[in-house]
Amino acid sequence: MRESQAYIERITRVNRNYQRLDLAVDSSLSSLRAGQALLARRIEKDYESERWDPYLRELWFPVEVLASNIVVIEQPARSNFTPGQLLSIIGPVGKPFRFRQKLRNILLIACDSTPAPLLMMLAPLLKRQVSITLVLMGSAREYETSHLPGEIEVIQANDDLTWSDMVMTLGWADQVFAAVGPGDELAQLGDIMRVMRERRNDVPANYILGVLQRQLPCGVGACHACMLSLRGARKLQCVDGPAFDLTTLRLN
Amino acid sequence: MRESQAYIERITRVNRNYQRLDLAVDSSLSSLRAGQALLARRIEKDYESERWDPYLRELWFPVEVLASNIVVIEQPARSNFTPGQLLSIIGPVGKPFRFRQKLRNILLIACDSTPAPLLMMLAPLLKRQVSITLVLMGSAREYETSHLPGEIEVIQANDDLTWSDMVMTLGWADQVFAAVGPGDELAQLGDIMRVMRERRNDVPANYILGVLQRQLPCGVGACHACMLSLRGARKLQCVDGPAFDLTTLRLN
Amino acid sequence: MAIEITRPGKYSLIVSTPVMPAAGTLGFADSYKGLIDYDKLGALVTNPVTIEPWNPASGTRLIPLDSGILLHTGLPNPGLSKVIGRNRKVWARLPIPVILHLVATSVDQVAQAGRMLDDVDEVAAVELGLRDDIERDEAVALVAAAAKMEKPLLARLPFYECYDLAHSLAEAGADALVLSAAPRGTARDSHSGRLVSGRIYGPLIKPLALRMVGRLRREIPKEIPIIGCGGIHSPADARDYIDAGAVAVQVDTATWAQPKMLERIARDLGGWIATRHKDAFLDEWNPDMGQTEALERRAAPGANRKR
Amino acid sequence: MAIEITRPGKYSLIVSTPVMPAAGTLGFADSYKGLIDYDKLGALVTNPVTIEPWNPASGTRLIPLDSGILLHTGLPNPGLSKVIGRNRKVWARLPIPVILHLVATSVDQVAQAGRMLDDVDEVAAVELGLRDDIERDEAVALVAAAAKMEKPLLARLPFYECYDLAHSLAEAGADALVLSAAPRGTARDSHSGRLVSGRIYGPLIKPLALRMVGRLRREIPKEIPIIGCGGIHSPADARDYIDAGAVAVQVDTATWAQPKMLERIARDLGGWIATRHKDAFLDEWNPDMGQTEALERRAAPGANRKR
Ligand SMILES: Cc1cc2nc3c(=O)[nH]c(=O)nc-3n(C[C@H](O)[C@H](O)[C@H](O)COP(=O)(O)OP(=O)(O)OC[C@H]3O[C@@H](n4cnc5c(N)ncnc54)[C@H](O)[C@@H]3O)c2cc1C
Ligand SMILES: Cc1cc2nc3c(=O)[nH]c(=O)nc-3n(C[C@H](O)[C@H](O)[C@H](O)COP(=O)(O)OP(=O)(O)OC[C@H]3O[C@@H](n4cnc5c(N)ncnc54)[C@H](O)[C@@H]3O)c2cc1C
Ligand SMILES: Cc1cc2nc3c(=O)[nH]c(=O)nc-3n(C[C@H](O)[C@H](O)[C@H](O)COP(=O)(O)O)c2cc1C
Ligand SMILES: Cc1cc2nc3c(=O)[nH]c(=O)nc-3n(C[C@H](O)[C@H](O)[C@H](O)COP(=O)(O)O)c2cc1C
Ligand code: FES
Ligand code: FES
Repeated sequence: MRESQAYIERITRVNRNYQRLDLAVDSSLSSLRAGQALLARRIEKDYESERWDPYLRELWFPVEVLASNIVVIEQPARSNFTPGQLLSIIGPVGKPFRFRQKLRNILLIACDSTPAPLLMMLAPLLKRQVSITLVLMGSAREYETSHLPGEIEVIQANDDLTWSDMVMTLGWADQVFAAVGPGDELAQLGDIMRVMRERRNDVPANYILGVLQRQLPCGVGACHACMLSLRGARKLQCVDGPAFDLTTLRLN
Repeated sequence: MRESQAYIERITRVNRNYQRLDLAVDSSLSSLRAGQALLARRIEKDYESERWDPYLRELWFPVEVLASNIVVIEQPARSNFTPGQLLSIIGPVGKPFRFRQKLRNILLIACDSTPAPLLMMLAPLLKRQVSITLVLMGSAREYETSHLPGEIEVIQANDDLTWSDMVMTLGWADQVFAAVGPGDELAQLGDIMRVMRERRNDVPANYILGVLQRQLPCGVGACHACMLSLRGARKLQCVDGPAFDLTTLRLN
Repeated sequence: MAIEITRPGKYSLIVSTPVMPAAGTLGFADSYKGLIDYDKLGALVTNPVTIEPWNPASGTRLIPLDSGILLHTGLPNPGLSKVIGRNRKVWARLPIPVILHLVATSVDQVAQAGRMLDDVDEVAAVELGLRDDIERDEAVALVAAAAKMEKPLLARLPFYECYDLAHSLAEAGADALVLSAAPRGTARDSHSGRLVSGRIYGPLIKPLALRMVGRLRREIPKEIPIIGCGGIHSPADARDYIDAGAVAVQVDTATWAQPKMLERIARDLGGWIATRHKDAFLDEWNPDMGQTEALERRAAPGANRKR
Repeated sequence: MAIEITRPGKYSLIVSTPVMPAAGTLGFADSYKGLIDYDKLGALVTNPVTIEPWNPASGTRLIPLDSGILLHTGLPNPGLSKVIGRNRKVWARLPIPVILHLVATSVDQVAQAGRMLDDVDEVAAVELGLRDDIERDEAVALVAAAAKMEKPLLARLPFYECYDLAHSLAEAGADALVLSAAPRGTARDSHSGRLVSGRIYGPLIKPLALRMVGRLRREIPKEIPIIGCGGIHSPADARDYIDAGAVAVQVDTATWAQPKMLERIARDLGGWIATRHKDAFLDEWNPDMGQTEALERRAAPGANRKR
């Protein structure tokens, strides 16, 4: 974990609602892996005009790492960024996702959340010939996917978080990652888990992973504001997350 | 006095340290005259993302009013503006400068201040064939004047606020406007007044006017934070200013 | 709407909107004419007034802070009789009740002011301002002296003394409690280099004062209304105070930064919910809209919907 | 530098830089390794510790505010003996003294904790945290119990109780007063729609706490050092506390937003004044400088001067 500077090198609109920022980052961040995030804060060149609004850093999950120290971030198009903007970055935050060894089929869920935390795995998994299904639930259904690789199957869930062929999709998937938030993420994950269990009564350990995106005050394990209760243990979202096994996480 | 919206239509760099903003303003502001100012605040289009840092409005003295509702503002080049930025404007703030009827020669002084409050009078006075001398004192000496009309004589004062030919300049001038601030403006005006009196022992009423630019909390005469003590009266910078006769203003 | 913001009784103050300016922000009468639609407000609270004239503070009066300011004006005013003489005609014309903010100086002066004000029909109620660090006995005596008036009496409590004083001042005769005056603080004036003390304003004051209102609402007898004040910068902020138990709110320095915000809050809490961009009438969707944008929208009537 | 930040005597705490983190911001030991140069700090103040384990708060823990946050963590910790067991090796390796923040629960528990801590050489001093709204008698009893320890005792006062408690706690045996803990407030959680209470942090707290430090410094006996805490976000903020009479300062949530700010403040007050852009050595002109900019500057060495 270290702090470094980055700057916005390029901004590209990818669809009606989203834009992508190419960040030129410190070389220490080029080994970033899917699941790891950055804590970003806009700064001025001279460091003399510190602004404290917004106060905390934003949690950014890169969607791609390009060659030559470029990390790509996806942001709502309405966010106001300018090329050349300087950033202070703390990272990498969190642990890389751990995939099953013999992963063939993966199910990704975005529920009332941008799928951003799930996008960085797409390219490497496709390269490994893994089949990917992305289910959009709740407000995530408004997310346009035309800029994502064509090989990905995209499903719009119903209002009750189900979709047709759900039993089949679940049977077929070797592993599930569900990104939720902001809001009461644990309740959202509880809902997803309930719907899953109704369709598949054996949910093995590390089969469904919840991906949390709550705002992190410190991001380094100091403040303990992000503490979670797991079966028999306490974990920190910032240090041990963002993915937690839903069979052990204590959901509200 | 009213509130209206404006937007930044164009930004032009006028010299190494300054830029000019062309503001498209409400038609109620096109009759603005030299001495009057605007209280400006950046706003968002949707009004939903009110930011409170910076908290108070900025006091902007236009340097020119162009045809078709365009008001020109001069700002340090390091200030970060974008064309299209929406502004909320309260104005006009204050009373227009009152010039002597038979004005032939005018002396303008900027002391530790940008001369911005004095620039809007330049074009109309030149048109009336008035000769203009601009004296830059203190940190105002760093102000580059190459973009100002060539007819204006520019003088760099010495560290003690004097300049060569000062007695002559003062004898020749029919009226003096001295812009000061930020900082302890009344003390600065006191220093200027002292130097003047040493050179010219009769200082008639309304001969030397101090131009104040202190930040105004309300700008409409409500908060009384800008109250000044004059001989026998209290005045408000926002309502009665920005120019005050230095023979009546109580200086510290 | 008709909201009783002081203790029920023979003399009580009823407003049609539970939103008003805090003392010191809107001047003595109609300084904000043309900028704020007064008849949308519940009442006008005047700048602080003393019996004798007070001079403005010398030295630094304003220090900008991160999302806030330090202010120390010295409460300049020409004295009670001049304030009445110069403003009563405008007060009479205002479409809303006037609450005169009286600075509590001494028991004698407060009593004298009360007698004067009972004869001023243009003043509907009096708000008594108590100094910071005041002792409870003195505060009680001042409120009791003011409560001899026929007009309803609001007591505005110093920030740090709220818990200590609230009960006693309600018992001493205050018909409503205003919680609270802005807290005092110290900041450095970058020009003079000196530490300066004054009142602190800004949105971060809101959570502090809101907690006081919530707690004291549970502790103070129900018949004493509480008026919430401190750091209100949006309709949502104001509604939070109402939810925490305040009967009405006072908006302070937000008005200086964005005058229409006071009106927008009043419209919102008064039931004229500000409608949104889409499909709203030109004159109501956003009270801040200036002619520039109005013309723009008229020129391209479809543009609005696309946003 | 050698600055005595507790009352002079047999056991007193000397630091080399008058800057440290506030309890709860830097974790129990070295969470900020790699981000902050610990040997530039005066001391480490740990997260709050209780004798028994405490669970994290349920419900909303964080609400973003304008230039600030509301936070309610519940002070989770695994209990004193586990905290000591898990961290003492790291504490021993740290180049600075460790101040353990002990939550004052009951007189018995505080006394028990004191006995345990006297045997822990890795802990240089104890800071006692008192709950909000505490009665003076109880606070005095808690401080007196903690003062039986051999180690120096700092008492951290609740924001609203500072004036009420300061004298008594100094008399009861506190070797230094930390002014103050963050004030409690209430804000609405936009997700759940509920009003939530917690501590308020942000730059606007600074003028409020700074005034307390200035006033109490004039009232409290000179031999009791005051450590200033509240809303420090820059070296200038920290210097204001020192000017107002504090012997040292604690930086709170600014560290989370900008970790190097804590180090920058410590360098500044410690005499390693952060040099400016021009003509500075690469490794010192700005501690936040990342490799990106370093490389850029090396590639174009003249570019720096032109800015
Ligand atoms: C409506 C109203 C009426 C009032 N009426 C009265 C009244 O009748 N009588 C009365 O006594 N008060 C009255 N007051 C209170 C008075 O205005 C102040 O509260 C009182 O003067 C205390 O000063 P302070 O709050 O500025 O305290 P402080 O901030 O503690 O200032 C006290 C002094 O110390 C200096 N100082 C402050 N901070 C520092 C620092 N960090 N380092 C060094 N020096 C510092 C200040 O410059 C000041 O001189 C009234 C207040 C109000 C609102
Ligand atoms: C180190 C430390 C140790 C402590 N130890 C103890 C201890 O041993 N014993 C102890 O009693 N306390 C202790 N406390 C204090 C305790 O954490 C709280 O101060 C206490 O519970 C009071 O709650 P509050 O401050 O949240 O008050 P409030 O904000 O007034 O909240 C009280 C209740 O009202 C609700 N509420 C708040 N605002 C509103 C509103 N506007 N409208 C409606 N409802 C509202 C809240 O949800 C809450 O349930 C300790 C504190 C610290 C820092
Ligand atoms: C005894 C006393 C006399 C005061 N006299 C004056 C005065 O003559 N003029 C004045 O403007 N303020 C006077 N004040 C007000 C205070 O100086 C202070 O300005 C006031 O409490 C408001 O604080 P603020 O300006 O920081 O908001 C007086 C206060 C006290 C206690
Ligand atoms: C009697 C008592 C018991 C408490 N027990 C716990 C606890 O078990 N777990 C915990 O996290 N906090 C506990 N607290 C702490 C408070 O809930 C509160 O979180 C603490 O005062 C810090 O406030 P903050 O989280 O808003 O900063 C307790 C407080 C009291 C008064
Ligand atoms: S965000 Fe602070 S411990 Fe996780
Ligand atoms: S700025 Fe408020 S009265 Fe002049």
